[in-house]
Amino acid sequence: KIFKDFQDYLNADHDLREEIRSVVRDLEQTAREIQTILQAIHQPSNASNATSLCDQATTHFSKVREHYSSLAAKILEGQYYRFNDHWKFGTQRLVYLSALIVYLKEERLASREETAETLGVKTKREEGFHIDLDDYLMGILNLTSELSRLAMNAVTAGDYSKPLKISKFIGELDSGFRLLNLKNDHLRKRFDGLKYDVKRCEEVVYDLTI
Amino acid sequence: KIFKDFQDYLNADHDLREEIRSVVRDLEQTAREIQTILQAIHQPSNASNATSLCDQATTHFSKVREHYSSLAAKILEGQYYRFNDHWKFGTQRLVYLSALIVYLKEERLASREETAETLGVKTKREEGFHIDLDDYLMGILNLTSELSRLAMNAVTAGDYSKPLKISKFIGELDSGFRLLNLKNDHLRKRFDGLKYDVKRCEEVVYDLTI
Amino acid sequence: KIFKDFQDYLNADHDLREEIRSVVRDLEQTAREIQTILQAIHQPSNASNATSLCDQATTHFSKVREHYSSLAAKILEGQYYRFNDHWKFGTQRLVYLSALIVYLKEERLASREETAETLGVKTKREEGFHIDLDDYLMGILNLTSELSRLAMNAVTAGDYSKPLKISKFIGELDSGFRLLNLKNDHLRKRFDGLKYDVKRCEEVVYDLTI
Amino acid sequence: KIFKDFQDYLNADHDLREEIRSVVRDLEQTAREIQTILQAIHQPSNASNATSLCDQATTHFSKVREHYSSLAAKILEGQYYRFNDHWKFGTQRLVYLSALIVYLKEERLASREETAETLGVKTKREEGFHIDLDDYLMGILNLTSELSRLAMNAVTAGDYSKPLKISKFIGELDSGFRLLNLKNDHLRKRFDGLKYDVKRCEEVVYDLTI
Amino acid sequence: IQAFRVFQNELDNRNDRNERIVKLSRDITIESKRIIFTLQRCVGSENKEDVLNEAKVKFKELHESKFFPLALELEGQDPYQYLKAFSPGLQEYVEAITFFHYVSGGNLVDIERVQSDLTFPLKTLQSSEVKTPTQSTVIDKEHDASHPINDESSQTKSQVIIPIPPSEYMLGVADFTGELMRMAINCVGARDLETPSVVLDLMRVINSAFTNFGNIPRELRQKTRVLTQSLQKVERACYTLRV
Amino acid sequence: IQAFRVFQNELDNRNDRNERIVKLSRDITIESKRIIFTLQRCVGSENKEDVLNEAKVKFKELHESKFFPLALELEGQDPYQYLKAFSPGLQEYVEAITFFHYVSGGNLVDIERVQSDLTFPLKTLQSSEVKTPTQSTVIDKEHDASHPINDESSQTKSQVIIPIPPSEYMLGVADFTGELMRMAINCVGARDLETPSVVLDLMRVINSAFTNFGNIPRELRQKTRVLTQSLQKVERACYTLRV
Repeated sequence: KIFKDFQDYLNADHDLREEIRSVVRDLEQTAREIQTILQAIHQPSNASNATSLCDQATTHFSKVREHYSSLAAKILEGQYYRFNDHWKFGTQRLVYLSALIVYLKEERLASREETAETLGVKTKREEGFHIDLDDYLMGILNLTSELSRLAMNAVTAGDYSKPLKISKFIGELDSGFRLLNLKNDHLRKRFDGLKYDVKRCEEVVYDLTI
Repeated sequence: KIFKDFQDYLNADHDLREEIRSVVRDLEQTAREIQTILQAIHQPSNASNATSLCDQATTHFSKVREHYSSLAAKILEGQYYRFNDHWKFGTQRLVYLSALIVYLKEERLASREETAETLGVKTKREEGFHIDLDDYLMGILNLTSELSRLAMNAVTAGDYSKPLKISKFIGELDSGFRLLNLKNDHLRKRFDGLKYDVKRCEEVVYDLTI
Repeated sequence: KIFKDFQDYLNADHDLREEIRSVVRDLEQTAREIQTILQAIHQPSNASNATSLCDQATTHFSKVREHYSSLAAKILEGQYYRFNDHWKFGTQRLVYLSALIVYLKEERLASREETAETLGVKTKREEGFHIDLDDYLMGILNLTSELSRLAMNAVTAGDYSKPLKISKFIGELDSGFRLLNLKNDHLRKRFDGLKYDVKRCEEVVYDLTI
Repeated sequence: KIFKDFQDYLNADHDLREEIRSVVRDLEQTAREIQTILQAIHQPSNASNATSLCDQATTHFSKVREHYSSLAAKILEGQYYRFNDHWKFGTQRLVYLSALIVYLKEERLASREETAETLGVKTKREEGFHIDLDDYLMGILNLTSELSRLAMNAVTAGDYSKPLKISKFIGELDSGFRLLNLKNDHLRKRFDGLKYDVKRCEEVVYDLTI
Repeated sequence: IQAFRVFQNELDNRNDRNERIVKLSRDITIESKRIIFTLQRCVGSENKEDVLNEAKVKFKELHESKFFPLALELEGQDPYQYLKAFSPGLQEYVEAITFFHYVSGGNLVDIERVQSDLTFPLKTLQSSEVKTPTQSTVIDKEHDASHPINDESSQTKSQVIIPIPPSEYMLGVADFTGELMRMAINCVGARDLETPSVVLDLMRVINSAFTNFGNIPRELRQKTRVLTQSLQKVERACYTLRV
Repeated sequence: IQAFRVFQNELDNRNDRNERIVKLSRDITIESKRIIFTLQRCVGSENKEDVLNEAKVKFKELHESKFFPLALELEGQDPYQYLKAFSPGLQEYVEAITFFHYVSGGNLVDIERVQSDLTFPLKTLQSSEVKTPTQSTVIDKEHDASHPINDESSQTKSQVIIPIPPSEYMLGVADFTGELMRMAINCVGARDLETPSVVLDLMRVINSAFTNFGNIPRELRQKTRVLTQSLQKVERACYTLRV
């Protein structure tokens, strides 16, 4: 019977979403733990041992990769965008965190390819469970506001060179984003916040110059 | 008769709520009195005698305990959440005030257990009239915004060490809250305000460094 | 001190409103009892003994007068409109009920004066606790929709003369209300409902003719 | 001074609107009185003397013409549409009333020209204070719903020929309005109500045929 | 920070339980709606008995497969903490069960009777196949004894219940009158001249009781308004039958 | 029907009076805003005395040309029936007059003082040129004597007043703190280092009183929130001056 089939479909869909939600919750929990570790970079006392914090955080990414792999196993080909609202937010946060580690260690922007690798997913849609480009960009924008905060706190901790580097880095990212033709969506809104981060860094640099 | 019984139920419910409302009004009045006393910590002239203000405020908590005990006497077991909208707000405020006193005196976070004791209620639901966890957390979030305000006013009053301690304390609380998996509710909204408090404190510390 | 005086004022206001609310609750309870009695007029079996229902209902009006007199005792001269939101609704309902009794017994509109007398209040503001004109008119509009319902139920009960009389009566009230220059307020909105009552009665009369 | 001039302009505008409002109020009062007279046509007892009711109503139109003439005197050329919200509603009602009289006496549609003459205003914008075409059409639409009501009440009064004539008349009006290309505005909405009037009349005619 | 790990655990437990209860409530709503639909069909049909028996079986399954697990979730909790989560299902169920009793017997069922259906002896069912994640933790825990409508159960440790707050019951009854209205209107279509006026009598009694309630909560006041409208629709139906 | 002609007359009278009062209230609001604007200018200027005198003259004119007619409109009425109509003007006036007293003298003016400004002896002004449509009907009518804040006027028949409900006064005071805030911020711009901290002290007193009020009506609670925000803005201003 038609309605019976449809009911089965609804039930299966519902069960699958429950499973996804459960994995995503673990994923977000791991993300929160990584973030808690990395938050310590703002503490003046930890200014010097950023590297050790990064290493500590990096170890948690094996769990992240496990979560993504069990998530990927649940999603049939061509159904990524049917469910991606569930993990969108968590992915953005993990992009931001892994990019933060890359910046802290090497003072450069993490590419989409290496970020995907750190997270244990593909870069491109055709290859399977991947990072959506929007989510990658959103994660990078979250990085900039974290760094502009770090610029200020670095001064408090007596480190006067970091703000200059950060200001330069954020300035470059700003130029990059300006090239994009963003529609009037979340990304656009979040990008408007970037201008504020740029300004904040410049003010810190200005204060240091005086 | 069915409807007669129900009318009796409605009347009893109404009368009980009136009684609860009356006790809660007294409770909130006492809370306001405590708050009025503690507001004086922002005054430059009182910067030094915070301890004496705390002692003064502490004496009012015996009244608080009386109010809670008469409230607890009215609530049957297993009906706390039937009525807790009435005292939710007052409890959040009292958590905040008692935690403020603890911070001012000992520069640490008041635990849920000792807060419950100060208010004269239980810590856990199974034990009887207790502090709902949400209300405890909400009260702590109110504390952080009060402290971030105090950090600023301390500078105005010429005290340059307090902001640094407060900034560290709020930073730690921020890490704690980041661990929680908050749903899209009041607590989540209020938690978003915490980021602002953190930033505000860091700016004060930054301004002091420059 | 300024603020102390104001707090006294607030407390007195609050206490007075509590007292008013309590009397109004009794008033509305009596109104509901009267209404319950009069609802029986729609029952086919009671079609004949409307008069006895009216007599029964009338006896409750002594309680109404008591409530109004204790309410009047609480309101200082010139403060009727400070509090009248509390009893507005109850008064409208009692106007409707007493006017319904007058119609059922004598098939005419109860005047404002006699309604005031039945309720035990004054007719005009200058004389003390009175019926606000808006409330009187609102009560009359409630009467028309009750009567248009009665017209229909009378037919069901086999009484074919009542609908004709009711239709004529409501038609006259409609003419009366059309004379009023109503602002865009509650009364205006309710008056728009009158047109519907008129139509409904006319349809019943029409159905009877066919 | 610029601002002084602007203030003068605002004040003059305000005063003029007050004057207009006052005249319009009198106009609407007269309209209400005419309507009260004509409402009597629905009463079975008056079915025969519609003509005498019309004559009675007609005498009030001299007052209407006076109001319009004093209104016209206040409106400078080219400012009709700046203020016409004030009298729009009253004019629609007076169009409806004068068209109702014409129908009752001669069973035909009152033309825009004769309606304008009855109201004492011009037909065309170029000639001065006139009837806006929208208001004329709106008035006619009000006429149709009044007539559909009359069709039903005529049956009640034992007049079986009137419903047939009215049904034919409304049918013709409906055809006429269908020719118009109405935008999605008030007129369009009101026109949707016309379909209902047509249906109602047809039902009455159907009941009579049986 | 350590304290926050405890908080996290507590919040997660609460949210999980809430989610499970919402899901059960949703299932109960759907199944109750189905039963109501079945019952509406039986009005004026010859095989009324069959339909009633079918409904009875469905109710039994609903009790065992949904309400019993729900009772276990609520066991040892403050039911009012999760009331918002299971209230929709409970109200729909009350609507269905009162309608069932009306169609089969003919009068309004009281809350005690409804409550007794939602009270489960633990010993018997425990050995059945019903399983829920929390079941094992529940046995021998004393039930919240002080719930006002269930005073007599205070000594027994061997049962779990879905406590029905009287307001929830009344809200369900209000919805039930909507079904009465639909039934009466259907009867008019079927040219059944008697049922509408019988239904009208019961609706008048209920409406009169509802409009007479004092100290009434807002939700119930809104439903009273709907009830009065339903009543007038049935009055109109009776009128139409007469004309 | 005859009764409805009486009703019509009553409704029209009430509406007309309400319209007239709304218009007076609007005029009072505009003029009060102007005075406040003038007073803000005088902060830190040399010709403070001139500005204060200018304000004084404007207040006097406002009393005579707007408040006196308003008092006549309210004479013999229940003032609360028209409170919504004149409340905006009255609150703005209280804001202006408290600000004026603060700027000239230095403290918060009490309600009795404000009330006395809005009490008009009839004999004196009656012969002046002020005219309103209802004036003739008013003379010798006894004023509503039982208004709580004006008990002592109960014997006199020779005055009319705008009764100030205490809540209206307090709402005006709340708005006044907004002006204090603006004043303090302006001082920072002008590098005036002292005024902000003086203002801050008064604002702390008022804020502390407001947050301590119990049984507070909603409108006032909202303004209290705004007041606390204003206070924090001034605190930030003081902080900025310090850093």
